[in-house]
Amino acid sequence: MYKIAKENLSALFRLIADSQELYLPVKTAGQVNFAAWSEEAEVALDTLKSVKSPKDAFFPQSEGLYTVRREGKKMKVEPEELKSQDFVVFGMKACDVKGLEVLDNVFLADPIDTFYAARREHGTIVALACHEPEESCFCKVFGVDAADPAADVAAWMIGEDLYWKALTEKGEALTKKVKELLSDADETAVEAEKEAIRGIAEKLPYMNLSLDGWNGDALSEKFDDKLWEELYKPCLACGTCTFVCPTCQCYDIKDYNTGNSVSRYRCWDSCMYSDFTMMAHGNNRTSQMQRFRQRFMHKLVYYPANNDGMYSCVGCGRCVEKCPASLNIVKVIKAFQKQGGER
Amino acid sequence: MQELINRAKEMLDDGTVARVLGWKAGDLPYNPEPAYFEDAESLKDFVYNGFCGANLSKYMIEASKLEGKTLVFLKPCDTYSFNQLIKEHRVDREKAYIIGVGCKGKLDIEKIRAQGIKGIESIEGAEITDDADTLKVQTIYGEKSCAYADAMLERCHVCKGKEHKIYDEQIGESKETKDGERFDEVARIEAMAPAEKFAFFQKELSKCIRCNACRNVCPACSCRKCVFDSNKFDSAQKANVDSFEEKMFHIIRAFHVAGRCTDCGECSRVCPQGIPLHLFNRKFIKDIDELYGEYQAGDDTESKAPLTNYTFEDAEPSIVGKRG
Amino acid sequence: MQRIGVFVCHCGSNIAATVDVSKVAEMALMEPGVVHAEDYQYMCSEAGQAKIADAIHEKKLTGIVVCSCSPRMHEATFRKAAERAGLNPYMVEIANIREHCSWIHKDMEEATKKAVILMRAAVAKVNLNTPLQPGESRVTKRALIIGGGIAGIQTALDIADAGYEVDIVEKTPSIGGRMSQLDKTFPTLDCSACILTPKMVEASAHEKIKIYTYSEVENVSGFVGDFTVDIRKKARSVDMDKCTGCGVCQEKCPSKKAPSEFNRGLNNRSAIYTPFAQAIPNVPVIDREACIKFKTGKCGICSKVCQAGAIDYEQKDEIITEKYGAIVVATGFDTINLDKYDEYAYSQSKDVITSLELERVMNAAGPTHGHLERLSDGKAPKEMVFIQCVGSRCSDDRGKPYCSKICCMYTAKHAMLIRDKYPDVNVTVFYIDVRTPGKNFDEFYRRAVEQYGVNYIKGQVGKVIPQPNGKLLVQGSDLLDNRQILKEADMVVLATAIEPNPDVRKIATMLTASIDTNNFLTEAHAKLRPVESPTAGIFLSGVCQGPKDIPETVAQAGAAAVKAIGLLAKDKLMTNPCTAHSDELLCNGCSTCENVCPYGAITYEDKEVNDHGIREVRRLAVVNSALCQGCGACTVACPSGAMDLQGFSNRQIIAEVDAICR
Amino acid sequence: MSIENKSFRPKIVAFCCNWCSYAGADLAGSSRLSYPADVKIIRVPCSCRVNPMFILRAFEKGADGVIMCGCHPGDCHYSTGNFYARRRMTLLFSMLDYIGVENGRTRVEWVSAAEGVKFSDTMNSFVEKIYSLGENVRLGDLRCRN
Amino acid sequence: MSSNKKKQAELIEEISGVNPLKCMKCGKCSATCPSYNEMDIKPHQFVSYVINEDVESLVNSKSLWKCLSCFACVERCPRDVKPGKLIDAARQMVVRQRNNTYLSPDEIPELLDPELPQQLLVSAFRRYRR
Repeated sequence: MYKIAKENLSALFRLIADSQELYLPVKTAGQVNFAAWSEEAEVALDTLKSVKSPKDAFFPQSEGLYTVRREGKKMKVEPEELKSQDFVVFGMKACDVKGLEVLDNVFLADPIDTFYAARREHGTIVALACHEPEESCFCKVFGVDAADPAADVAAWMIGEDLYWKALTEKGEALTKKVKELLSDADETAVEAEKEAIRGIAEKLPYMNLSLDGWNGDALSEKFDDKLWEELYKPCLACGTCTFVCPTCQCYDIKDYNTGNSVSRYRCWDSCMYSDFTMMAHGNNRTSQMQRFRQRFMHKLVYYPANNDGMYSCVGCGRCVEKCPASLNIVKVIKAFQKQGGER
Repeated sequence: MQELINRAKEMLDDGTVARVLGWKAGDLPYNPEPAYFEDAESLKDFVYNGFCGANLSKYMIEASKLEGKTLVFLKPCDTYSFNQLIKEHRVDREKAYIIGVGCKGKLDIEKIRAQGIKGIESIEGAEITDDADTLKVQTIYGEKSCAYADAMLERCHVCKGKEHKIYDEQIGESKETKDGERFDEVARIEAMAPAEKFAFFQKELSKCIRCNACRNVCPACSCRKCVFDSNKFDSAQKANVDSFEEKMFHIIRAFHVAGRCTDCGECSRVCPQGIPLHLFNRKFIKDIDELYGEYQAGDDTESKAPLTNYTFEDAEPSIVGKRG
Repeated sequence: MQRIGVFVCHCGSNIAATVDVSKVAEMALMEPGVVHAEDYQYMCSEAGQAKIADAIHEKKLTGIVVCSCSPRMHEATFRKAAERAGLNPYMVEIANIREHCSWIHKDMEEATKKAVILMRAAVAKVNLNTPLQPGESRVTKRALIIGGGIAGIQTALDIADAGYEVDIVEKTPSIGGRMSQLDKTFPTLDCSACILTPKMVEASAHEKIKIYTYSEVENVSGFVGDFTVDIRKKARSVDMDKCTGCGVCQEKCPSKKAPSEFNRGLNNRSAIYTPFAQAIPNVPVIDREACIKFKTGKCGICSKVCQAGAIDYEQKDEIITEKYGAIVVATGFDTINLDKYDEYAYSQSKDVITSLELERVMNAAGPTHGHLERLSDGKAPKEMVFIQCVGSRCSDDRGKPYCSKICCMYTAKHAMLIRDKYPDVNVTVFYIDVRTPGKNFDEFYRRAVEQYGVNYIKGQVGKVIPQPNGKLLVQGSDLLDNRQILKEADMVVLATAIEPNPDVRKIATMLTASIDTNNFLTEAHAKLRPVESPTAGIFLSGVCQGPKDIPETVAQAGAAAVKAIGLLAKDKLMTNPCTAHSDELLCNGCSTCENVCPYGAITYEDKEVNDHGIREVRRLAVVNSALCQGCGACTVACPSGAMDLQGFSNRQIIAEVDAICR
Repeated sequence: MSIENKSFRPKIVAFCCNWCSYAGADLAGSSRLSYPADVKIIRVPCSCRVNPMFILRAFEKGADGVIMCGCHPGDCHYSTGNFYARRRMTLLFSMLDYIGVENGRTRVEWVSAAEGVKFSDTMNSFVEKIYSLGENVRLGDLRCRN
Repeated sequence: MSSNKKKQAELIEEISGVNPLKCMKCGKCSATCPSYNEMDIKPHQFVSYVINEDVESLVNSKSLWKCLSCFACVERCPRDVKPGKLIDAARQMVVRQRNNTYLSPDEIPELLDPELPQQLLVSAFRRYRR
């Protein structure tokens, strides 16, 4: 266990950024998102939730796959290179780290997504415990401990110091690199902080949400439920929930004609969009109700069915805060619960 | 609020309307959602308070397709949108029974959070009947307070007025909230040097995640299929690959609603990245006012929209450079 | 995928001297879809066209790009050549490498580079071209003329003489219009009735012309070549077939207090009346407002005295529905209301009259039987004052901003006629400008001054003050002598501004013909298409389009007739296939496109659609391709991109943009 | 690429209406009135056919300047097309100016079929302006640069 | 010097709100003017004087003080030129030039002679009734 004074953090960032890319929460035009560190960047480690989850450090919103260039009447294909440089993501929260586990199950299972795999391989994560979880948080429901993030390095911001604890080999390696800035520390302060965080979490309204009835076996029962017809109605079919979500993994593949070449790229897709999974024959989800249902069924039923009961929601609460119509997964879970109670 | 519920019950009971479109209390103090109520029983969840910012006119497009009349609660600014939708034949006036509800400014939870208030348990003072100028917020860390005006959405500070432009009846008082000028911010940007303007918008738009919330919440963006979702212009790019995409999207978004946008402010309210999207729309409104005469979309259902109208003496496009 | 052939023309040395044509052809082969490229001396020559035809056959081309001169020059040539070779003519695009390239650039390398880019843009466009078929619509060989004045009569006669059926709809009980109210006509001073009546008779006797008097157009639907019109035949209360026109009913009618419309209200007529002696048809009408029988149920004298038994109190309005291929609007004019000009004392003194009223006064069949006399006391006037530009050229809301055009000449005519017939009467004309452009017009005006001693004073009259002695004190100014004039006159004649018949607004709306701020119908092009409305199949005749005198009206009537005949002569209309069309699945039904269409080609219909399995009835824009001229205003107004233009589609233009920018 | 760089050759798209401006360009050609080859003309039926999307598209794909020409107001072949185009372009250009795109990169000019001289003068001055502004970096898609 | 003349003419246009170029020289103003014979510069000429930027002559003319401000010309002008307003504006100019020696509105009430017809008031009613 090490620690570093808050005032030395910029030296720490500079040192990391000297040898590799460093992503961390940066405030731009009033909003905090993960972005590459630079001297000018306004680092905002105090922010509990970045608007977008940091998943795009590993699964960017858009990424090139390959470019086709025309040479005379011939074509030349130039594949995009895989990530080969190490990088650090600093300040991810426990829920976001758990989100990566959800993505891993999808992208690292056969067939392996090489782009994602390369990023996972080269990325080192320094996770920061949540000092004060908020009322929209419900990570505990999914077994996430906001006080004790599981990453390459776990960190706690306590008073004027940042506590640092390497948990993996990658974490050790990074620790070694920045050792000169760290000093030894004992765990008492961290243990106290953990208790404090868990104490706060206990008081939050969503933390003890029940997931009774939501599992891989609930498929047809939940799918056919009439309640969806009610729940989806305020949904505006925007993609906010999916784009801020740390676990949504759907993407679309598109071509861009630059005039001289065609770039094939992939970009996040949203099951809320009307052309989601549009195929040559048309669309297999023609109504917003179906698309709305898809999102929650996927998170709470389909995904657990295929991943040993693991949900693909980590309770970060971003959708709770950002949905323009104030819909969210918690309301859906509660609505079914209530209905169940009435039955 | 009880008055609204009572009236809604009455109208459901006597069969005047088949459903009620209003807001349903959320599970947090600040997240009520737009909702349909089809029986008196369900109305127990009805709520109307400072957090009911959603413009229900947009939902009336779908409601107009349903059997029977819909009782809809519209705030003063929502009625402009409703008028505009009538003009564009997107809602059916006959299918709507409009109760104009009072408004004393709508609240933005982000603004409350920005004051360092977290762990919110309950909020007092947001009810429409409350006279207090201060919100009392109970948090897990104790009671906090926040001036109502400081928690208000930007749009309420430059409110167009608390007059309902269309309604069947009105319930509830309104309170004037305007304490700023609508076009001040636009004028401030106009006065910047080109490089400065560019930097400003570049910074704001770089946050855009193309979630389309601004578009989908907009009562003017009521296209069945947006050009950015269709192949008609070869413009269906979902990605934010390069900064150009956002500029294209936001300029065209604003252009397509130019002369139709009522300045209801929903786009800015819903943007997850807090981009001041209204600055695009208001720029067009300001230009239209200055070049073609004052025009408020949604003021009526008859007048010719500025972009489907002209005069021989209209300003030449070169005026853009001359105005400096 | 298209199979495109690119043909690069040398145009002798016009292109080849500055553009490396073989290089352009060579580069063309690199473009997607291009399977054939060649260059040739003169692509437009027979041999050149044969090369295109050969390539179409041999290489099975589906599209063609010709790099040559401007499409305005030879697009039609190459389209025809392609059509002869079995290719849809709209699969041809031209890259303009002469006017837009070789002729304006000197450097060969630069010009060649540009020519290649222009070729690429055309290829990119052709890749997205689709075969287009001109639509066909049938033409009903019958024309409708709205308005039975000289304009309408002349147009009807011209069309009928060409062998087509013509119907005239006239609102009043007789055809003849304003011209029938005139006494003499300038600049020849021949009697108006003497030249008009034969035309009226000819029209009524013409086997191809059917006249609906006392009738109005009620509704118009359809489009060019195929209009359907409802005509309301108002109840005349007299059987047209039985009436012999003997006139006894009018003589015996006890109600004689209705103001005569024909005599501008200067005297009265009976309740059953024909407007004037030469009326066509010579069948009276019962004015039900004035008729004692209709008001009280008693009387019925006319019925009793009618030998023919033609009176029919029970007659009802009748709606006639008829199909027409062309419609000519000839609704004419009226004088403006002078209520707002109290300085001229028009409503205060009977001796202040309008020029049109003077026409009736001067006319032998008029209220004074042609004697010039004061309407107040019947005395012969000694001093006459004419005031010009009353309500014309006026920028406030009292009058009209335009020049009424005819007043200068008819005032000269009146002055001259008065001085001729009553040499002891002094005539003074107050004018702002005297405008006499026209054959023999200025000579006519000079004759009034030089030969007849009419006193012209430059300066508008400020005020006309009725005096206790019955005279009228005219206060004017002589701007040239710089003095103010006070003149005692016996009569004052106001050259009142004319305005389009107020009914024209209603009619224009029915026809979707556009109208300007002064209620004149707008022509399709101010210079090049002056007798056509922008709405196809609608033609304009006479003053409804703008102020004009009789010869101009007759000329325009003839022109409108020719345009209508040109339309009626066709069995079918080939419509330009480059028209707008709406994608039903994308249309929002918002009416924005409808608001910018200058041709009224877009209408909205409730239609059932199948949107990916969702069946519902939606309000959708429908483009009538017979009316659409292909400007594309709607395509940009449409926010969803539902509206697109064939031949210039969004994706085609974008492909061109991309090709140029790459 | 900097402004000083002599090798900078701008890409300029000109939308010309078929009835007046395209004919004006033809007249410029037949009168041998030269203007830089950087200008490439796209023929449209009427200036009202020009969608703001086309103009942004041109910039996206690397155009350095876009000019639209139409019949003089009041002379439109379709009577009213250019009136609508005028309002649309005024608002669009104002917006581009507002977000910091140099105003000189966009222009509307009314050129009749008889104004070959005006056409070439217009193009010459527009191209000169684009040269002085240099490459369009604020509104292009970076992917189109290679 | 000439720019001064121009300024004066512009000032007249500004005060009166009249665009003299709209005049079509019909003379209805002169025809209608009750003080015509008293005037050296006739109402219809006011317009030309302003167009020709000869405000000085206008200011020095008799007409300036002969105009009754009856506004008959304003009422009847078909072109919205309103010579009466021009002459009124010229008078305003003179008044403004003399402002030092003129009374301020505050001083007037004490100086009012009850016997005196309240001419200014009456004319003000007439002048500003619209």
